[in-house]
Amino acid sequence: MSHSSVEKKDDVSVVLCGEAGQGIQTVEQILTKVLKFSGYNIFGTKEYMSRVRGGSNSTQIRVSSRRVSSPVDRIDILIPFDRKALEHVGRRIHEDTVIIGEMKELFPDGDDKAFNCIDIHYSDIASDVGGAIYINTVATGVIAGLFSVDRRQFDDMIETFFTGSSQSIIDKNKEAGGRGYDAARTLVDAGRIGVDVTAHPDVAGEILMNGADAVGIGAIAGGCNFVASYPMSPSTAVLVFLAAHADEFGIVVEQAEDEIAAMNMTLGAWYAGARAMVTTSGGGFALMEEAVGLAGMLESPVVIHLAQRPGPATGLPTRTEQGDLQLALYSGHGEFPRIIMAPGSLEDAVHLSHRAFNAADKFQVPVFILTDQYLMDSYYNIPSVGISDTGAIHCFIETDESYKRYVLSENGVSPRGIPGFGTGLVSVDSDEHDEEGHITEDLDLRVAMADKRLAKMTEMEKDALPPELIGKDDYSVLIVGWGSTYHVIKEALTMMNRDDVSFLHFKQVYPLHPLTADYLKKARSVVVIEGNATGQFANLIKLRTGYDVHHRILKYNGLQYTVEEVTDRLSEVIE
Amino acid sequence: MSHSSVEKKDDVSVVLCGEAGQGIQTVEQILTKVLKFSGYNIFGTKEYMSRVRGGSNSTQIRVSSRRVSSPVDRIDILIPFDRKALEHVGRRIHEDTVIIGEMKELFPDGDDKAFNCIDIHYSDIASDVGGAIYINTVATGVIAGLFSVDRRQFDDMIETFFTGSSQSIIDKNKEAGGRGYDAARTLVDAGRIGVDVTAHPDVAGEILMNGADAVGIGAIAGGCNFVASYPMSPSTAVLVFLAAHADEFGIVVEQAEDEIAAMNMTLGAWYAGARAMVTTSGGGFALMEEAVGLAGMLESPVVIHLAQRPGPATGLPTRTEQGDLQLALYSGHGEFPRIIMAPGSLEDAVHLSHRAFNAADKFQVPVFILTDQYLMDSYYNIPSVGISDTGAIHCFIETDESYKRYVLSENGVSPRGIPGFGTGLVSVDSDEHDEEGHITEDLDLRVAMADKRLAKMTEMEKDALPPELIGKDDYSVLIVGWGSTYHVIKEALTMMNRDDVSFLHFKQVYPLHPLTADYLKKARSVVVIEGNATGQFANLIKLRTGYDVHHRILKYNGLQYTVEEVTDRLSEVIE
Amino acid sequence: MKKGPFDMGQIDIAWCPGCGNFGILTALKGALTELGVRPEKLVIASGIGQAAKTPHYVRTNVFNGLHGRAVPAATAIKAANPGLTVIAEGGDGDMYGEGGNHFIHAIRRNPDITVIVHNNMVYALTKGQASPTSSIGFKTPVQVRGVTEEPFNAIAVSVALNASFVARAFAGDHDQTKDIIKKAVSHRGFALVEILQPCVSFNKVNTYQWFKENTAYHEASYDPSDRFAAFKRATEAEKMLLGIFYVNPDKPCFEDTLPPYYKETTPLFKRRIDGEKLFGLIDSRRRV
Amino acid sequence: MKKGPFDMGQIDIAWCPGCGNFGILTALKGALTELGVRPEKLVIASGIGQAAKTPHYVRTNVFNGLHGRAVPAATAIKAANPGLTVIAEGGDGDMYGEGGNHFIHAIRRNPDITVIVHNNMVYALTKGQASPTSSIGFKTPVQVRGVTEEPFNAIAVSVALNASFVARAFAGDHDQTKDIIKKAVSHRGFALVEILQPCVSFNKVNTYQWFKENTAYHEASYDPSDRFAAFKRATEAEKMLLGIFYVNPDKPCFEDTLPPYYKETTPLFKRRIDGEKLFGLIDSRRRV
Ligand SMILES: Cc1ncc(C[n+]2csc(CCOP(=O)(O)OP(=O)(O)O)c2C)c(N)n1
Ligand SMILES: Cc1ncc(C[n+]2csc(CCOP(=O)(O)OP(=O)(O)O)c2C)c(N)n1
Ligand code: SF4
Ligand code: SF4
Ligand SMILES: [Mg+2]
Ligand SMILES: [Mg+2]
Repeated sequence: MSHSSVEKKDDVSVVLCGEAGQGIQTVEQILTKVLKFSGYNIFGTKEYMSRVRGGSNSTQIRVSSRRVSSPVDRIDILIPFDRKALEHVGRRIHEDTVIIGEMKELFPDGDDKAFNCIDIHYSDIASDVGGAIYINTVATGVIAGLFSVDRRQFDDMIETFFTGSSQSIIDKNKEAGGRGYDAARTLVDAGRIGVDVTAHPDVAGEILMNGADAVGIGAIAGGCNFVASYPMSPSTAVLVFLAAHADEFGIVVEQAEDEIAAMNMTLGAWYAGARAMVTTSGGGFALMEEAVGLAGMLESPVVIHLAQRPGPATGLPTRTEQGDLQLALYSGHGEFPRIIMAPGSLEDAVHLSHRAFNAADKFQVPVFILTDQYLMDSYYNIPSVGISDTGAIHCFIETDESYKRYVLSENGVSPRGIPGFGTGLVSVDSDEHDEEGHITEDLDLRVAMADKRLAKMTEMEKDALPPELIGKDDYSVLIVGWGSTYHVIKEALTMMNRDDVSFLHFKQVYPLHPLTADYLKKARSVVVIEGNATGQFANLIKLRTGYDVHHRILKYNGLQYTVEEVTDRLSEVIE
Repeated sequence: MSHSSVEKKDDVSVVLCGEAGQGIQTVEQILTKVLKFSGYNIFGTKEYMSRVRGGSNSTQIRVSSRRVSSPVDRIDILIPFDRKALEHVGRRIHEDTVIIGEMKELFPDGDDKAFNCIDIHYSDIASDVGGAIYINTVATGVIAGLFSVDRRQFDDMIETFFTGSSQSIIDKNKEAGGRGYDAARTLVDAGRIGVDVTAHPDVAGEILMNGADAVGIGAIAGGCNFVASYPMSPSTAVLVFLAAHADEFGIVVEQAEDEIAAMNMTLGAWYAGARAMVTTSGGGFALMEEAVGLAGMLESPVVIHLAQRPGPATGLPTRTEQGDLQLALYSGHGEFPRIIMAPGSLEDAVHLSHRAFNAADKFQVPVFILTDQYLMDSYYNIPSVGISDTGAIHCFIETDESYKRYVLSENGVSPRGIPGFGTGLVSVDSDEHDEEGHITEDLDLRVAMADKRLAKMTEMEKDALPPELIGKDDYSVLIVGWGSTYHVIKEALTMMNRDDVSFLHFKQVYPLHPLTADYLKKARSVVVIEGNATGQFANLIKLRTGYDVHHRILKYNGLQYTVEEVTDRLSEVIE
Repeated sequence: MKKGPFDMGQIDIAWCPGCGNFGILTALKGALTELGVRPEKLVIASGIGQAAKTPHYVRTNVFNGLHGRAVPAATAIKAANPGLTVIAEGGDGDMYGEGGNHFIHAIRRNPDITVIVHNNMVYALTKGQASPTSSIGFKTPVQVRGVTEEPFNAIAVSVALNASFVARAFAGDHDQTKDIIKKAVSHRGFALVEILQPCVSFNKVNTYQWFKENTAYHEASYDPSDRFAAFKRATEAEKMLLGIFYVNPDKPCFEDTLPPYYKETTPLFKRRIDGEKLFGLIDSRRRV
Repeated sequence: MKKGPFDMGQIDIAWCPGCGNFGILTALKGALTELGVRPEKLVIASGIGQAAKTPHYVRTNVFNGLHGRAVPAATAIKAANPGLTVIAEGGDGDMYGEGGNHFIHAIRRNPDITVIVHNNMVYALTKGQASPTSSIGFKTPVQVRGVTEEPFNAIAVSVALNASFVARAFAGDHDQTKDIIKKAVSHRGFALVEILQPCVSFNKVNTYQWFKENTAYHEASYDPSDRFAAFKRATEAEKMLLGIFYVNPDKPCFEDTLPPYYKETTPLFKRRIDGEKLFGLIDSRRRV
C-alpha cells in the first residue's frame, strides 16, 4: 500500500507501542498534557506487561474534538518502536491505519507492502542528537507536530518534564522533540498526513488526571490523613499520590511490612481518631480479610481502596479485571455490613472516595472503593472534579465518664469516642462484647450485638447512591454495568444510536439502591456487561432482587472493553 | 417441692454444669464411655466459655434406649457443681428436673423450695477421700450408679482413664467414684429416683467418638499424610487427633508459625506428592485466603477443614455457628472452582473427609470440610463408620520428558505430575501461565486457562453428592438444612410426626446437586434452618436455583439448636 | 486495699488462680500509677490469648484486636495521636508466632510504644500447644514427642535488630518488674519487656520454682549500652538473665519522621483539611 | 557456549539488561551443575518479584507461589520428599518483608533447604519502593523524604537465631558466589545465602561500583563456627562482609524429626495407607 495520507478525522486514535524501558510512558505523559493544553480533548490509556524492560506494551491516546473517555480498537496512527509492536497490536491495524515508523527497523526485509506507512528515521535523528534514548522524544515531537501543538508550549513542556535532569539532557530532549516536530510538520505540509481535530480554548484549562490521582484527591477531600499499605500493582499509584502530597496535607504514609500490618494499622489509626485507608489489590487484599472481619466486630470505620487485577493468585499483575466484587462482598469471617462503591469515571472516583470516608465514619463499617488497573491508569480531561467544598464529616464525639462504646441503639450506630478526647474510656474488642466493649459470654447479648451490627443495613440502603440511567426512561433493552465500564458502554450506546436501549450504571454496588428491581423489571431484556468470567454483578442482582438477567457479556482477558467490542457483543444479544 | 423421684424415662438427659477446671470434661469422658459400654445409647455435647478456669460450662449426656444424636433443652437430671450453674442452665430447669447436688453449696440460705432436689454431700465425700479435686469423680460415680453400670467395669474405666497418674491418685479416684456410685444405688433402692433405659448388648461394641475424631479418621482413610496448621478453637482437635496418630500412620504434623505458613506448606506438600490438609477456624482461615487463590491458580488439590465458630473476628471462640459458608464459597481472589462438604453426622464426617482427599486429587481444586464447634465436640455411638476399604485414590502420574503441567483439556483437568517421579519437570505458577507452567502474558492463553479452570465445574456438579431426603416423597412442606443440624432436625421431625413434612439435608453444599431445584419446586412451602444470622445457605439456593425459600429459621447465639427449639420454631412457620 | 486509678472494681478475671498474669497485671498498674500516667491518656492494645486479656482488667482505653496484630495497631494509635501513652501487650505466641513479622519490623520502625510480652512458653488459651519459646523436649498434645526447634530468642533478635530498649522480667518479682516497666514506658522509642510468666495450667515444666532457679539479674555494674555484651548475655548466659539488656537512645522515633508532626503536635483527630490547599492541588492538574 | 543441564534454551528473560540477577542465575546454574544435582531431583520454589522469576529460567521443577511464601512451600516440599534438593529463592522484599515471619521461624525449624535472597535493597518489580534492606536516606516515590528505618540485618538476625548456615555473596563475583551456593546447597540444614544484587533500574545508589567499594570478604583465617564473631562481623564491620559468616552443623534437621521418616526414607507420594491399621484405629473406639 502506498496511500499514506490519513482521512481528515476529528477523533484520532494514536497508539504507541514498544518495549518496557523504551520510554512510551514519557511520550504519554508529555503528549496528554501538551495536547490537552492545546485545547484538544484527550484520553490516554495503557496496557503493559509485568516487567521493567522488554516485552511489548502499548498506550492509546485519543485526540478529539469532543470529549472522549474510553478506549477504541481502532488505530488511526500507530507509532511502533520495534518490530514486535506490529505483532502486538496487529489485530487492530486496518487499512486506514497510518504507521509512522522507522522502516528499516520495522521491515528489514522490505515487507511493508501490506501497510500504510510513513518512514521517519527516529534512530538516526536520535543518534544525531545524542543517542538511542532520545527516540521516544523524537516520537513525541512527531505527534505534537502532527497536531500542530504550539512549538513554544511543547518546548516548555519538555523543559518541565525533565526538570531535575542536567541542562544538557534537557537541551538534547528539546532538540529531539523539535526534530520530530519538524518532520511531522513537513509531512503535514506535504499533505501526506493530516488531522482535523478542533481545539477548544476551554479544554486547555481543564483538569487532566488519571484514576489514581482521582482516588487520591477524593481521599484527601474526605479528610484522609493516614494511609498504610504494601506496594502492589495497580493499587500502589494511590499510595504514591498520597506520599507526594503527604507533607502538604499532613498525611501519615506508611509502607507496612505486609498487608496484614497495613490493615491493622489502619484500624488502630481510626480508633485513635485518624481518617485512614488502605490501598491494595487481589492477593494483598486477601491477606487483609481477617482484619476486615475485625473492622466488622470493632465497628470501626475503614476505607479500602481495592484496585482490581486478574486473578487468581498473582494472575496478570498489570492487567485489568472486575473480578473482586464477590471477594469484597464476602470478605472477612462472620456477618457484618459493608458498603462497596465502584467509580465509573474520574469524577466518580473523586466523589466516591470522598464519600467513602464520610460513609465509613457515619455507619462505622468498612467502605470499599472498587477500581481496577484500567481506571487507575487512564487519563482524560474533565472540566471539574465536582466537589465544591471538602465536607469531610467527622462523626466522633467527646466522651464523658459514662461513655460506653457499644451502646445498643435502634439503628445500630453507637456514638464513637476517641481515646484522649473527653474524660471517658474507649474500649473496643474483637471478641463478642458488652456495651462497654469488654469480652462477654452472655449469649443474649451476643444476639443483641449481632442484630445491632446488621441493623445498620437499613439506613445504609436508604443512603445508597442510586444507579445512573443513561438514555430514555422507556427502554425495552436495559444494559447494566458497574464501575470502570461506564464511559465505554456510554460511548457504545451513542454509537448504536437506538432509542429503545438504555444503560443503567451502578457506582454503588452494595448495598444496592432500593429502586434497582424497578429498573430491571421495566425492561424486556436486561444485559449485564462486566469484566469477569462468571458474572459476579449479575449474581448479586439475582441474589438481592431475585431478577435473573437475560444476557451476560463477560470479558476476562486482562484488557478493558473497547467501544467497538461493546457494540459488537451487544449486537449479538439484542435484536 | 419435695417429690424427688424421677418419672421412669427411657431417654434421660443428664446435664453437668460447673466452672472450667472443675473436671466436667473428665466426667463426660468417663461416663460416655462407660455408659456406652453398658449398652446404653449415648449422646454427649458441651458448651463452654473461652477460659481455662472459672465461668460456667455445661455438658449434656443423653442416655437412651434408642439412638440419640442431638441436644435437647430438657434436663431430667442436673448435677450442678456450684450455685452459678443454677443460673447458667436456669431456663432449662423444669418441674420434673431432678437436681442431684450439694444443698449447702447450692442453697446456703435454704432457698431450694422451688426445685426438685436430692442432696449428695459431694464435697464431704471428696474431702474424705482426699480433697475437693475428687468431687467430679464422685459425681461420675453417682451417674454410673444411677444407670446401674457394672461396678467392675466402672472401676476399670477409672483405672484406664487415670493411667499415668500415681497409684494413690488412681485409688482415690476409684474410691471417690465408688462412694458416688453407692450413694446413687441407695437412692435408687429407696425409690427416690429411677430410670428405665434399656441396655442393648450390641451397643456396647459400637464406636464412640466425636466429630473431631471422625474428621481425623476420615482424613487418614483419605490418605492424609501431611497436616500443617496453627492452633485455633475449635479446629485444633483434628490437629491433636492426627498428632496422636502421626507415628502410627506416618503423618507429618506441623504446627506452623501462622496460618499463612500452614496453607502454603500444605500446597507445597501436595505439589511434592503428599496428601495434605489444614484444619482451621474463622480468622485463621481468613488469613489463608490468599493461598486458597493460589490453590485455584496452581490447580493444586488441597483439603481445608474449616470448623466454624461465631464471628466476626474473635467473636465467641468456643461456640458454634454456621456462619462461614459464604466465606468458604467466595474465599480467595479471582475465579476458580471449589467443593464444599458439610457433614451432618459422624458417619458423614468420616465419609466426607475421606472423599475430600479423593475429590481434591481428582479435580485439583480446594475441597472444604465445613464443620463447627458443635460437631467437633459432640459424641455418640454408631455401629460403623461406613467405610469398608480405604480407597484413597491417587491421581498423579509418572511424567516423561514431554510432560506439561497445564495441558489444555476439555474437562479442565490436566494430568498432575510430581517432581522427582518420572523424567519430566513439573512447573507450577501463581502467575497466569502457559501449558508448561511458565509465566505468560499471552492474553488469549489467559482466557483459555481461565476457561479450563472453570470447566471443571461441569464434572464436579455431576459428581456432587445428592441431598438426603428424610420423610416421604410427597411432602407439602420441605425443611432444608445443611451440615451439623442433621440429627437435631431429624429428631424434631420424628417428634412432630407429620407426614406432609419432609427434610432435605445437604452434606455437599457446593456445587449443589443438579436435582436441588426439583426438590424445592415440589414443596408448597420451603423452610431453611441454619445457624447464622443472614441465611447464607438460603442465599446460595436462591443464587444457584433461583428459588426463594419461604421461611428462614436462623440462630446465632453460639449454641446448636435443640430438638424442642426446632419443633417450636417450625410450628411458628408451618400450619 | 485502696483503689488505684487503674483498678476496675469488681470484675470477673478469667485467669486461673495462681497464674503469673496476676503478678504482671499488678506490676503494670503499679508502674503506670507511679509514673502518673492518666487512664484516659493511655491505650493498651492487645491481641488474643490469656495475656492479651490483660487490658480488659485495667481501667483505661482498650484496643483488643486480632491474635498477633497488637503491634501494628499500637504503632498506628501512637502515630495518630502521639500524645497518648501506648502499650501493646500479648503472649509469646501472639507476639513472636503469629505476630513475628510485625515484631521485627516494629523494632526497625521504632515507634514510641512499649511492648509487653507475657512469655509462658506455651499457647495457653488454646490449651497447651508449644509456642515459639517452648523449650526443646516440651511435650504437648500436638508436639507429642516434644518440641525440637530452638526456642525463639527475642532478646537476641531484638539486639540483632538494634532495638532501642530491650529488657526481660519475671512475673514472680513484683518490684523489679514494676521498675522495668516504668523504665520501658518512660523510654522514648520501641521498648520490649519480655516477662517470664508461669502458666500453672499448661506449663508444668517452667514453673515459678523453675524460673526462680533458672533466672538471675544482671549485676548492677552491667552497661546496657554495649550491644555485644547484650548479645552475649542473651545467647550465652547459663541462666536466663533479667533486667535491661540493651538501650540505644539514638534511634529516631517513628512519629518524629511523620509529615503531620514536622511542624505541630496536634493529634490527627483535631485536624481538618485545608480546603484551599485541596483546590490548589486540583487546579494544579489544570496546568502543564 | 555448551548448553548445561539447567539451561532452558531460547527463552525471553524478563530482566533488564545489566541486572545483577543474570550473574546470580549463572552462578546458581553453575553451582548446581558442578554439584551434579539432577534437574528432575531439584525444586526451586519462589515468591513474587524480579528475583522470584529466577526458577522460570532454570530447567528444573518450579514452584512459583505467592509473594513472601516460598519458604513454607519449600519446607513442605522437602518434608514431603526429602530426596529432593530444595531451594527457595526471592528478593529482599519477598523474604524479609512479606515473608519475614517465615524467615525467622524456618531458621528455628531448620529444614534442609537453601534460601537464596537476591538483595537489591529495593522493591524492583513494583517499580522502586523501599525494601526492608534499603539504606537510610534512600528516596523513592513512596519514601519521598528517604528511608528512616534501620535496614534489616538478615545476617545478624540469622546468627541471633542460631541458624545453621549463614552466608553473604555479591552477584558481581561469579566464582565466589557459585562457590558459596555450592557450600550452602551441600550443607545439611537451613542455609541462607544473601546475594547483594545491583538493580540497574531502581537502585541508583547501591550500584555495582558501590558494592565493590563497600564489600569485602572475610579473611581466609576466619572461623565461621564462632557465633559471637559472626555477630560482630554482621553488625560492626565497616564494609558489608562477604562469605560464610556462621555454620552450626549440630542442629537437628526438620525432616529428621518427622514421624514418616523415623524408620524409612520413602517419599510420601510412594506410600499407601495401611488399611489394617486404620480399621484397628476405628475399632479402638469400640473399646473402653
Ligand atoms: C488468627 C488466629 N489464629 C489462631 C487463634 C487462636 N489462638 C487464640 S490465643 C492463641 C495462642 C495463645 O498463646 P499466647 O499468645 O502465648 O498467649 P497465652 O494464652 O499463652 O497467654 C491462639 C493460637 C486466633 N485467635 N486467631
Ligand atoms: C501479597 C502480595 N503483596 C504485594 C505484591 C506485589 N509485589 C510483587 S513483587 C513485590 C516486591 C518485590 O520486591 P523484592 O521481593 O525485593 O523483589 P525484586 O523485584 O526486588 O527482585 C511486591 C510488593 C504481591 N505480588 N503479593
Ligand atoms: S491457662 Fe495458664 S496462662 Fe492461662 S490463665 Fe491459666 S495459668 Fe494463666
Ligand atoms: S528492575 Fe532491577 S531487579 Fe528488576 S530486572 Fe531490572 S535491574 Fe533487575
Ligand atoms: Mg503463651
Ligand atoms: Mg528487591
